[in-house]
Amino acid sequence: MNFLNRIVALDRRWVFLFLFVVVSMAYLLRNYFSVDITVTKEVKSIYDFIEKRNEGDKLLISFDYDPSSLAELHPMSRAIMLHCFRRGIRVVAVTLSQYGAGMVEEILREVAAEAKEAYGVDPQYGRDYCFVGYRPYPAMVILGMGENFRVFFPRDYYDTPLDSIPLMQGVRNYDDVNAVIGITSGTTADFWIVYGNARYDMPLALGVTGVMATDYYPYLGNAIFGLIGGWKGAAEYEKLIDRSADANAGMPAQVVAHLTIVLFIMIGNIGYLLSRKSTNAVS
Amino acid sequence: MKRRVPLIIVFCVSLFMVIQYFVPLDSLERVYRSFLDYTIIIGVFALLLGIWSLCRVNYDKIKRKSENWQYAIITLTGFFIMTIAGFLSGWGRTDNYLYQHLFSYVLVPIQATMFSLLAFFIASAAFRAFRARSLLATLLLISGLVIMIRFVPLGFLSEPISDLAGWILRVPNMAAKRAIIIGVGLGAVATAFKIMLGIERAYLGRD
Amino acid sequence: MHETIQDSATVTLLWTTLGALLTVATFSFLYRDNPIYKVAEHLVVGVGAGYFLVLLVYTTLKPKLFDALAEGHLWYIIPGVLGVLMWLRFSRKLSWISRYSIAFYIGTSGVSIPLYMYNNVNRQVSSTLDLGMGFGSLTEVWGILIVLGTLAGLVYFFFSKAHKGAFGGFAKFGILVLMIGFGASFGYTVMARISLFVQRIAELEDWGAMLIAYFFS
Amino acid sequence: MRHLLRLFLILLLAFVVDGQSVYSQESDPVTSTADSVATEPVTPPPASAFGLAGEDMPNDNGHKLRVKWQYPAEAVGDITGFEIWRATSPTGEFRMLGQAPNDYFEYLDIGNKETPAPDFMANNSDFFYKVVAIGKNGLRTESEPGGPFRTYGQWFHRGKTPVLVGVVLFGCFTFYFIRAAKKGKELYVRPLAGIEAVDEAIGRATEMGKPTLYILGIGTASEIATIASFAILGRVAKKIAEYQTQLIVPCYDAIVMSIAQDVVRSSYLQAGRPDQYSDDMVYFVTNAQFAYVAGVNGIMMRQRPATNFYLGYFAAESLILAETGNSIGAIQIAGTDQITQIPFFVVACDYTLIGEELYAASAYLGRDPLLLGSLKAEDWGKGIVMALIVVGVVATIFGWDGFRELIRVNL
Repeated sequence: MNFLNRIVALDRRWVFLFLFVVVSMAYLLRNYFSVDITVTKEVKSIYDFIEKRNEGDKLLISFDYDPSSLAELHPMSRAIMLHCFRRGIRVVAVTLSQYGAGMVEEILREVAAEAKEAYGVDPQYGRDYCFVGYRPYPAMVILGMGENFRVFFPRDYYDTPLDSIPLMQGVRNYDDVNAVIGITSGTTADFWIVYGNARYDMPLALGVTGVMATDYYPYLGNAIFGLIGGWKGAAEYEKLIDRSADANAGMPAQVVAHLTIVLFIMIGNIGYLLSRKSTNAVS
Repeated sequence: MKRRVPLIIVFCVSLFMVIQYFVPLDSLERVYRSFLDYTIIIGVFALLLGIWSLCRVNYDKIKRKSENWQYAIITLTGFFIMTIAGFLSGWGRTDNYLYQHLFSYVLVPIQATMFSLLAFFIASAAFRAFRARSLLATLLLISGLVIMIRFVPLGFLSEPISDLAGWILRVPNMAAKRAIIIGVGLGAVATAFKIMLGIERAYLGRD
Repeated sequence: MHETIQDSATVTLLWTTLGALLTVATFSFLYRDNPIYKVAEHLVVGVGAGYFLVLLVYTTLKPKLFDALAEGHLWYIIPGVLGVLMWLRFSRKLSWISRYSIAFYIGTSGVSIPLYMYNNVNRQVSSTLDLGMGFGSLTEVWGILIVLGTLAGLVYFFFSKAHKGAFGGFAKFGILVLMIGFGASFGYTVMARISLFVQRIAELEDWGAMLIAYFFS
Repeated sequence: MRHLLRLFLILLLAFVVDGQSVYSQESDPVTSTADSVATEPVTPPPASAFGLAGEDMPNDNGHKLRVKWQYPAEAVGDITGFEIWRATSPTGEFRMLGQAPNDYFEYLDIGNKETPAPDFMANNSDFFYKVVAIGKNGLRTESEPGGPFRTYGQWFHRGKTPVLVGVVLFGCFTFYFIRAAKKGKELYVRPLAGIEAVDEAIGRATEMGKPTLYILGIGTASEIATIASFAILGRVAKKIAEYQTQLIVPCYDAIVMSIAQDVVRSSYLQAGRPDQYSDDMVYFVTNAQFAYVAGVNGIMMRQRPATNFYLGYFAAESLILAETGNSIGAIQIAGTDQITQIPFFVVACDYTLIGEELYAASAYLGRDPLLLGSLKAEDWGKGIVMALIVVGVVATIFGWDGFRELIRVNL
């Protein structure tokens, strides 16, 4: 009875201490743990889509986030691009975020190098991937690209005319890429759905931050064929391509944290229900 | 003069803001953009009032030697060092050494850590409030638990739980959000109308 | 914003150590209010105010007011005057004039009328009519359920009708749906919040590695 | 090996293209592909585009034109695409705007609205276009200039009609019910727990001899939620003045602070205690988000308020504040229109005003008939929205998609 009451009214600092210790341990000892992540359908469908493509097929990836959301969205960007490069899928990169251009240029170069090291494929700029740069007014740009990429991007980020880039020859609009993947941290995700998919009906998948993900579930199966949400989604994708990286490094900590919170909630409820029962019995 | 003129200003500016949304004229768009600039500029001028308030409150604390007055010195010192450093590197430039480093090694870590305290508070709030006290609290508890437990590898249970979580996110969660969003929309429009018409005028004070 | 001076390893270590100590100081709030938290708190309040004062003067006042005036856009005198009027608040007698500036500022809230109507009403109603938005084979059923849940939620928010009878029952259904939604949003946010903490731990780990590298190599 | 060969070819190609653009006077190297250099042009130049037409795009101020043209179907295979050029007179200087692929026969010319931009397009003016067919053999054929095509500025964005209808209709409701309320029509409002608790919460602070903390959020003064919060602050401050207890209002924004000072001062005046007001009650903390949170946490830990109000616009700090407030045992009443933060307030606070209830709170507290009237208007708005949804769902089920178009906004 006394014990139960104590659990029900446990000082929250015990929760803090426990969480602090287990989560930081799980993170610091991340190399000694591996977490078996369940892959969700919405992530698997993106993987399957890329897996079923033929070598030389093309994807448009739009990196619509800026460095402030880099920590959350870079892992999934990396994983998807690595998968593309491994399978020989060409990547057309664009950013609709004002501060995104420098960041995208950097990650493209890094992932190309990583793919070379990991799979020995050596993706080349202009042949296997290219970056067309940034234009303001995302809604307009998404509409314009439905007509022709050249409306807003006559030249790529390095000022080469698109038609001089082998990869872009004959690529006019969404009809000439197999799918669009929008990795976004804001309203651009809505624009991709409303102005991209609704008007031009191209296959669309989204990668979004964890907080945003719930808002886009309703579009699964009609407007978008896949959805990756935050670290968890990225970790699932890393698992699918069998290459554990940043997202997986954080997963033990995530799992342990969720488990801790769930356990505390359960203990609290058991204590609450039992103590209520015993007070009922007394009265 | 004291009350009527401000109310007329509010009415005119509000009405303009409504009209410009529907009328695609360049001239209106230009005025609209400069109005937004104006508000930001007024905000910076007003910041001086804020700074004055900050300095006075802390100065008073020191002068009256009220409890914890020593810490007020830290606030004032931090503020003045940052401001002087910021304005020291020349008009329009913020590449002062101290300004940059205080930003990166004081402001960023403390703010980021403050933000990360949420990890703990979300746990303590869940522990305290997620109790099966009533039907409503139980629903809150169950839907929260299902979503969180998705993270935990549970073998053969993982898939049905993940499906259930997906359903909660797509169906009831969606309905709840829509209802609130639509209600907020109508409420905000009604309130903005009241402000425009001068019915809601608490912000002007009453004297 | 480029750094002009390259720090030596020692100086970098010192700055990083300062950041790490302040991180620990902020975490100490979880235990209880204490002197080192008070130091971090008071420091960040002052530094934050100074940082934004400088930033706002340079990124707003300079380009939007001074530069605009220098380029001959004389109508930018108006916001300058409105801004200066705010300062009349320092005077007891004239402070009422600052209400003109405040009135202008409040007036811009008029833009909410069309924007909220569009974003919150038109768009939401039109996407509610997309019944295909469910999942699995029961798509339409879930679509209808979403519609019912939305209607019930709206009923719950009615102000001028008592929650009695059938109306009250529907409102009750509405609040049940709202609660399930709140639980889901809460549960879903845990991941993002834990990531924030993990990032702080990663910073501290980097600092530890830096210390070891400095003293043992 | 194959990769190497490909790489070699690409390098060669790049070299040739590069060299070409240096030596030719072409304005755009796009047209001079490697093939055209490698093979001698033996075929005749491509056929010319004809029948240029231009139409003004609606819903703008006349900076857009849709250009259409025709092209002999049998010759489409000979060309790689088109270039579209624009000038202000048929003999004037033409400027290249963009390209279109060979099976596209229209181009949307979105001109710049501002004068110094090179692709500036004046509204209500005439323009002339030329379409250049680009042959696979590298030869180009210009069409006859087409025009004049005129851009027109519109006075109303027709795609936004549903929004206008909504605004006007809802405006009329608000107006009608406020007038009805003025005539003294009694209006029923259902009780809100969060509002009923306000008196009790302030009373508790008075009994305990502890202050009341009022947080206006981190929004600006033009945010609807902040303005609604000012009105509630006015009511709360008046009660506090009457009870003669202490009020603390730490602010995030300087304008919000200025207005809050006026509001609280006049509440004290109304309560007949103007002498007890001082500007120290409403003060500025800092305008860095989490620095502000740190400051407010400190205030809570040291001044130990018995009652906390969080009303206005909130972001991630909502839960930090509410949990700290809970740990000091304060009664907490929260309210925000930020949908992502409502769950946290619901979980961690004693009472939460959900979404629009925040806007309604000042009407409830003041029982001012004018303000209550607008609540009735909101209910009517909700009723109409619900009716629209029901009719719309029925229409969708029976396959009449036209109904959705009535609501949908085309930006």
